Amino acid sequence: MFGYGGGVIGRYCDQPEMFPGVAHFHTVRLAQPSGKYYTAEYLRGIMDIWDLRGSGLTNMHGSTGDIVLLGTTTPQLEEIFFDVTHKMNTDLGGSGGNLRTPADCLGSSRCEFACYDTQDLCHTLTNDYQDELHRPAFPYKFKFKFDGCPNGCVASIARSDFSVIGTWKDDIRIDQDRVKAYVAGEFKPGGGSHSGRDWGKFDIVAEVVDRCPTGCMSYDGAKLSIDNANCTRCMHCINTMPAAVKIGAETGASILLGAKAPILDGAQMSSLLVPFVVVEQPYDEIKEVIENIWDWWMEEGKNRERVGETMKRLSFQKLLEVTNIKAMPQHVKEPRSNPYIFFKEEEVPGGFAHDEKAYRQRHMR
Amino acid sequence: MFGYGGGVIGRYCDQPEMFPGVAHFHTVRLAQPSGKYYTAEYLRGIMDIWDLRGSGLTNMHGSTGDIVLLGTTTPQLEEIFFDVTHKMNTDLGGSGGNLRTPADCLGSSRCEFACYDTQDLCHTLTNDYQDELHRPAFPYKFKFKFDGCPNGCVASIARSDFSVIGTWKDDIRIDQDRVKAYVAGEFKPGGGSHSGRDWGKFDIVAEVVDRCPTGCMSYDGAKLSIDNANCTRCMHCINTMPAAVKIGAETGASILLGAKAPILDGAQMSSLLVPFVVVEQPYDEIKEVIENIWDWWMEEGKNRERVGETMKRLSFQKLLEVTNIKAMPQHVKEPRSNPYIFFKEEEVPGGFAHDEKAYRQRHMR
Amino acid sequence: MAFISSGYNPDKPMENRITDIGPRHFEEFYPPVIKKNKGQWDYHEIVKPGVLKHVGLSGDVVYTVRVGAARLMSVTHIREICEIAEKHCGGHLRFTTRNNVEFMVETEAAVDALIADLASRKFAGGSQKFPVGGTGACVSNIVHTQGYAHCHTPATDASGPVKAVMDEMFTYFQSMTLPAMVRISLACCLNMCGAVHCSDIGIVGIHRKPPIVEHDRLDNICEVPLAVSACPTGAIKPAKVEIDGKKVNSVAVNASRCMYCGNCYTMCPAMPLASGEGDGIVLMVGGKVSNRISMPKFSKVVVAFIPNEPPRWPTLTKMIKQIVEVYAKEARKYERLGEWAERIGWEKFFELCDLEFTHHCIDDFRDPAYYTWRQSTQFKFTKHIEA
Amino acid sequence: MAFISSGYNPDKPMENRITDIGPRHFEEFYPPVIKKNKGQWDYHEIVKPGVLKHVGLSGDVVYTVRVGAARLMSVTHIREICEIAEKHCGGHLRFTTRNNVEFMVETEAAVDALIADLASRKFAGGSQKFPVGGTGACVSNIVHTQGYAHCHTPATDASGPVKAVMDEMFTYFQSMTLPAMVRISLACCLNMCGAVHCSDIGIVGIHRKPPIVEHDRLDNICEVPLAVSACPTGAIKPAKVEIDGKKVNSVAVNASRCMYCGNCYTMCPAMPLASGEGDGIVLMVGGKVSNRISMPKFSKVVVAFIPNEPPRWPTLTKMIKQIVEVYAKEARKYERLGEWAERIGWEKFFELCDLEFTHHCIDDFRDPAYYTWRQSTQFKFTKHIEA
Ligand code: SRM
Ligand code: SRM
Ligand code: SRM
Ligand code: SRM
Ligand code: SF4
Ligand code: SF4
Ligand code: SF4
Ligand code: SF4
Ligand code: SF4
Ligand code: SF4
Ligand code: SF4
Ligand code: SF4
Repeated sequence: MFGYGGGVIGRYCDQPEMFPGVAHFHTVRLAQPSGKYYTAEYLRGIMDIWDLRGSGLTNMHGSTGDIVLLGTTTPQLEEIFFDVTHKMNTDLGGSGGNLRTPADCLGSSRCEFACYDTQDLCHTLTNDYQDELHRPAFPYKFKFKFDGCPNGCVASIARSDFSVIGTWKDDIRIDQDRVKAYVAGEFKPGGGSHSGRDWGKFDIVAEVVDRCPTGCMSYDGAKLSIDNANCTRCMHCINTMPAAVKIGAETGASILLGAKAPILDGAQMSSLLVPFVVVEQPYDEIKEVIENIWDWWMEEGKNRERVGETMKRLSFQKLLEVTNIKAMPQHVKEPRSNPYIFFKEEEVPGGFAHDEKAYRQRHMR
Repeated sequence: MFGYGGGVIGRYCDQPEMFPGVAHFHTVRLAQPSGKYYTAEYLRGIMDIWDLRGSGLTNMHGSTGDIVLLGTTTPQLEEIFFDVTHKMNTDLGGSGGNLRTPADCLGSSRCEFACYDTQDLCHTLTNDYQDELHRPAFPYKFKFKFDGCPNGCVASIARSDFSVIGTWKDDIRIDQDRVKAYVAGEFKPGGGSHSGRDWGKFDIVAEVVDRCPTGCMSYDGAKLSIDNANCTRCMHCINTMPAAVKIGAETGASILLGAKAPILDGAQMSSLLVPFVVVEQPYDEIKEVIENIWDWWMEEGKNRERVGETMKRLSFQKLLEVTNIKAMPQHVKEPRSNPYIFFKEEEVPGGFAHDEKAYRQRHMR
Repeated sequence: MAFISSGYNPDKPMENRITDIGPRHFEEFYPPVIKKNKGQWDYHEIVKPGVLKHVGLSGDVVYTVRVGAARLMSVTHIREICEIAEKHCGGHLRFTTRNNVEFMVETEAAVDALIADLASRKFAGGSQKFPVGGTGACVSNIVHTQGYAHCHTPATDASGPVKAVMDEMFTYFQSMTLPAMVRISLACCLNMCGAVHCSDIGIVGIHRKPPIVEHDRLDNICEVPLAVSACPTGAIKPAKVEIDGKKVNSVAVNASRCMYCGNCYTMCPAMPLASGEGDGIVLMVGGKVSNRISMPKFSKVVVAFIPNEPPRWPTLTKMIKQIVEVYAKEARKYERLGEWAERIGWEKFFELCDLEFTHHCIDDFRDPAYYTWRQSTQFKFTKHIEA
Repeated sequence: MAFISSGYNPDKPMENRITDIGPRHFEEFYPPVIKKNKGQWDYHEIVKPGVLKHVGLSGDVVYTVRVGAARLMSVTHIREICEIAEKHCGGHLRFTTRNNVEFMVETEAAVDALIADLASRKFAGGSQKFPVGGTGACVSNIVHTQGYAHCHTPATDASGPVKAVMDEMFTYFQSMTLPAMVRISLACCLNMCGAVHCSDIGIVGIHRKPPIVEHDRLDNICEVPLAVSACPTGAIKPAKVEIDGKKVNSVAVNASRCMYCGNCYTMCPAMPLASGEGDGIVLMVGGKVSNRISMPKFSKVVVAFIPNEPPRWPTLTKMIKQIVEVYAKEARKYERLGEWAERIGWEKFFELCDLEFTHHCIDDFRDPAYYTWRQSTQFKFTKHIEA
């Protein structure tokens, strides 16, 4: 698209002689609205354009999140763009070495677990970074995804270079009356997620307390207690008793970096970079992290190197430096098990220089 | 030593002018007897030689297991060897690119957990491989260590290229009367390994059943049961109630390969190669594994490359091939998580060749 | 497809141009009950398979009816979805992150009417157009990629195997009787467009032959250094080749170092590696992305190769069915497939699921491979160990 | 040391030569009760710290008294050990795999007599020569290497820090009040002669300066290609250097790629890297080799650098004491240090032990480093996270 560098993927048929109608058969990606809510009116508008100007086949939605319109010819491209922007007030999505169309779970719009407004953050960043989205200036693709809580319904930890996942820092809120109601069978565990099979009567100890991965819960027969300092917010107790056990009130998000598919060096999931950030308009704190990362990656990243590969190549330490984040044990599952530690010259007294003479006085040749 | 290539480590003082007496100050390694039992008479004999011909300082024992005699001069070396062989009927240990002096735990000589006679296997292999021990022909050092059971009292999994660790394949033997005696406090848990601190009364469920890593134990208040098909022989229940819970009767060993210290590519522990082998004189089955590995490693190993590094470089698959062992899930903690699978040409129909014409008929350029 | 000018003037491309407006604001599309209760939801229930009920602190209730979707949809199909939304939901609807369609209504009566309507809509062949399901401990929609339909590197098809597998899984889509959710995904090549590498069951297309090198045109359409550097294993070297007596620049592939990843083909179309006999599927299991109980996990290779068997992919579907059924029987409540396999040990997983363990399942990719081998004497005896 | 001919004739080295006889057969050294009951032991008890009782199926009993040993022993000291063995144990004794000495007797009375004798033997300074202990849930002997005494690459001493640490740990050697055994090991350089990389507490000497390159003699005493290929990070390149107007072959070290491993020095003595200010200790914790409950584990770096502070190494001993005491208080019965740290999470470990977490603790060595980072939202809030 004129002035854009992404949003359309050139497709050329392998058998143009046999199928001249689809000799070129490009894919058009449209930015989907955050949360993927639609009105029929809007969708019909898009369909009308596609019926007129494309194959009539869509991919609703692509794995990144776009509305993907499959197959049109070169002359139609600008026409489609004109229609889409003028009639539908909608823009193209990303492709190529740029920011890809961000995507989110539906978050607080319909989910009691959401720790921040995924849709607002997704929409705001999408709009603030339109330039990065449309005009490839990155070493390779870069994806944002926004999960409202650690359940990860948009799989951001596996599918986005920059994954924002809701969490909280205060205590899990427990409604003890409703706990009793669960025990009494008035509420179904998991909201009924396991109905239709006889798993026996709900057993709060076996199903919740004993399954807590940190062992920080206890139930004395009447009251459910949580040692919040040892909770890792895995969501299990909350998922299992959503009416009684609720996320904390001081909510925000964790930021993780670097997920990617297997090509070239093997798949990565995102790694924890910022354990906790408050998520509020105008999202400056989050944007600062993003922009520090981009500056670094645009400077140091090789061609076709995802940021996850850059951080693997240049070290997590380097990433911390460029984002001004202090190293903390939360960054690792475990400390290094090799003693091959690099020191900076300024960390070593006297720097890297040796006093060779003194050395050879102590140790003759 | 004349005709030998190991057993003495040349040491030359860093300050010969200041300490002319120790300008050369070599280390002599003597092969320790398996299990490190001694008579005073024998030890005195060694001490007399060392008093006469060396520094009088020893390292009892070196980390590999040798009797290490620290510091003597070049002319004494052959004299020491002559004395040691003639008077003490003892040989040197290993050093350099050869088999290093094998070492073992005391095994069945004084331990009820031993699944095979570590000392007999250690002694037999040491003697059968004297040539490999004294005359360096390997790319680098090679160590044997023999643990009688998974407790690993000689740390073979961390300290030996070839680690033989006792295990069994039938059921754990339980003496229910003695179980009751433990519960009643007549036997102390761990044989009294935790005395001197108040850990409370022995709780068989909390201390044994719930700590079983596979969850394969149960206790109904009177009887202790084990679902042996799901036991991984971790030794915990046996260690905790040694009088009542005993290793199986069909004993043998697992063979693991490749442990090494961090230089160069990071530390490795040995990896499981043979899950179960019967350990009986003349140990032909074990020797076959050893010799297949040596043949391969001497052929393919680079200079100063431990066998653990060779298998890392050339793949576990290759190791299985040269040892004629079939791949089995026991070889891995988990299957690979990348889909970068190599196929042999003969595994692919038509081999690696393409029918280029047919391809280009389906896919035009 | 027809060409009618939109008003765009190719001679003055900047005229009236609108750019950088992004997607529409999400609030424009919210159903009123969503808009009102956003951020104020109290809890949810799954009334029955495919029907969620979210209760607001306000006391408001929204029912969501989830409908399976094929993802590759025609304009006609989407118009029908719009029609349903208009008829039952004030014109509102949404798509889920796994490409299902959700219709939201506010009363139980409306749920019933909606479901009756959905049930009445069938494809010509008689199958359901809008099957309700995909909630709770189920097999939800298979996330997949484009396959033969619209990508250039596939080693397997997408829609074909997805349909075959989903037909086999359909009862699990419409019920919630599994120990936990089972997420199935498909990627038609190692690029893995989607979270296939972290799915309970991942179906991934793989090639098994090193690329063809089209010497006669390689130098014209690719840059040799780019092709060389594309290869993660260093299998590609520059080479001079004689064609019709003329020396041309090209590349040579060391077949024994090639792992058929296709990255060279991405960079250089003169190095295709698709092949009828070579291509097929690798089956990976045990991944997850949620942080519930255990940390997210990668999927593991349990069957290194399954041939492409269109149209019904019988071997693939049989294996998946086998795994899901054994899992359903053996795992604990809330336990994901990978959590179960780890708890019982992978050797037991292979035994119980009656899958052959081959040398291909052992990792040999770079240094981390070592950490997947077993540095312990802890293992279970299974039939894999000969007596 | 004196030179008296053994009978060896340097002119005829093969005369009377005995070779390849190996060590003496172990049975020659067994105490009778061991020989008789070998393979027939029923169970054991730890009567009190340092005293084991093994009961045979035959009803026979052997008591073992374990005595701490310094490992570097003089001939005189060993002769005293022999004397004790002769006096109490029919001349038998053994050494353990952690270099303790074991005396075996057959009656409780003999145990008492032996212990009384051992207790009576003191060093001139008044400290115990033969302290009894090292069994059960204790700190046993520190396995260590040679250090300044007799190796050429050490970055720290062995005997010095071992003595300082062991003095601090001595009550734990003589009691069994820890949650489980705590194995402490020391290696004076990264060669790690011993299972230091899998110890509950590993004390490892490290350098922190890239090697000196002695250009004036390098080419004479080393082979340049060997020195170059010795480096695991590729930090060494061949280089021509001018010395007194003459070009000589030597090497150049890229300081920013050097991780001070010393492998170049092993291959080439003209590249020493020891340094008074640079050298010191890295503290690693949480490793184990036993397969009990959990699989064997590597130790992890928790303090990247502690200066060498002879003669008492106060910072090192203080940190170790701190870790052991917190562990003793917090861990469950039977739980090894590493198992405890993993259960509570390493972030809690650092908080409870009041250790600073520095960027040095994060892995950056090759591909596997990635797997030690945290791919999850599961973590605990500690003081490391600013409010
Ligand atoms: C259309 C889509 C598959 C689908 O059916 O949904 C897709 C299709 C292609 N992907 Fe993808 N990827 C699509 C989502 C993904 C995802 C999932 C995601 O974004 O959440 C991933 C995994 C996450 C990630 O980014 O790592 C993904 C990882 C890749 C990769 C591997 C990148 C890597 O770093 O490992 C490639 C290879 C490449 O870039 O050369 C790739 C390349 C491609 C190409 C461009 C390959 C090609 O040139 O043929 C495909 C273009 C086909 C076309 O006609 O549009 N695609 N690709 C998805 C985009 C639709 C959308 O915009 O919504
Ligand atoms: C003496 C001893 C330390 C001790 O105080 O006990 C020792 C001393 C040396 N070791 Fe070691 N190693 C000793 C047991 C070990 C062990 C432990 C074991 O065998 O159980 C290991 C770890 C296990 C392993 O083999 O990986 C060990 C791993 C190393 C390494 C690293 C090898 C690697 O592959 O990572 C080196 C470096 C090398 O070979 O260049 C090394 C090199 C050395 C050298 C040869 C370095 C040198 O040239 O200065 C040392 C000779 C000193 C001398 O004067 O004898 N030593 N070395 C141990 C041998 C005594 C004996 O025979 O009983
Ligand atoms: C609608 C959707 C979000 C959206 O923005 O579209 C969604 C919605 C809900 N998810 Fe989800 N999840 C959705 C995709 C996901 C995904 C992503 C995926 O599958 O690609 C995951 C991660 C899967 C994984 O780990 O591999 C996901 C992992 C969860 C979990 C964690 C379950 C677990 O056992 O690990 C929960 C908690 C639960 O089920 O109790 C959850 C819970 C929920 C709840 C109960 C949240 C709530 O209170 O409303 C919602 C209804 C669940 C249901 O359908 O049973 N949701 N959920 C997505 C529906 C997809 C579909 O059509 O099937
Ligand atoms: C004597 C010795 C073997 C030898 O051939 O010399 C030995 C002897 C016994 N070990 Fe050991 N172990 C000996 C070194 C080891 C080592 C190796 C090491 O420390 O370098 C280990 C592995 C340590 C590790 O995992 O890092 C070791 C891990 C065990 C275990 C597993 C404990 C655990 O909690 O992980 C047991 C079982 C137990 O303690 O109940 C055990 C049990 C035993 C028993 C109870 C076996 C028995 O029934 O006789 C013996 C007495 C234990 C005691 O002292 O409390 N032995 N034991 C070694 C004494 C070393 C010393 O002087 O301190
Ligand atoms: S990720 Fe969390 S907040 Fe978002 S939809 Fe899923 S459960 Fe709700
Ligand atoms: S959220 Fe998870 S870790 Fe926290 S209390 Fe609940 S189950 Fe335990
Ligand atoms: S390894 Fe096993 S058999 Fe050997 S001494 Fe230790 S506990 Fe006994
Ligand atoms: S040996 Fe270990 S795995 Fe087996 S039953 Fe005993 S505690 Fe459980
Ligand atoms: S997985 Fe491969 S073949 Fe399938 S859409 Fe993605 S890039 Fe194309
Ligand atoms: S397919 Fe992959 S491994 Fe094979 S040559 Fe191409 S880039 Fe290299
Ligand atoms: S650890 Fe290093 S310095 Fe210490 S003995 Fe071994 S090689 Fe020598
Ligand atoms: S010390 Fe190690 S990393 Fe540094 S130059 Fe020498 S070999 Fe290379």
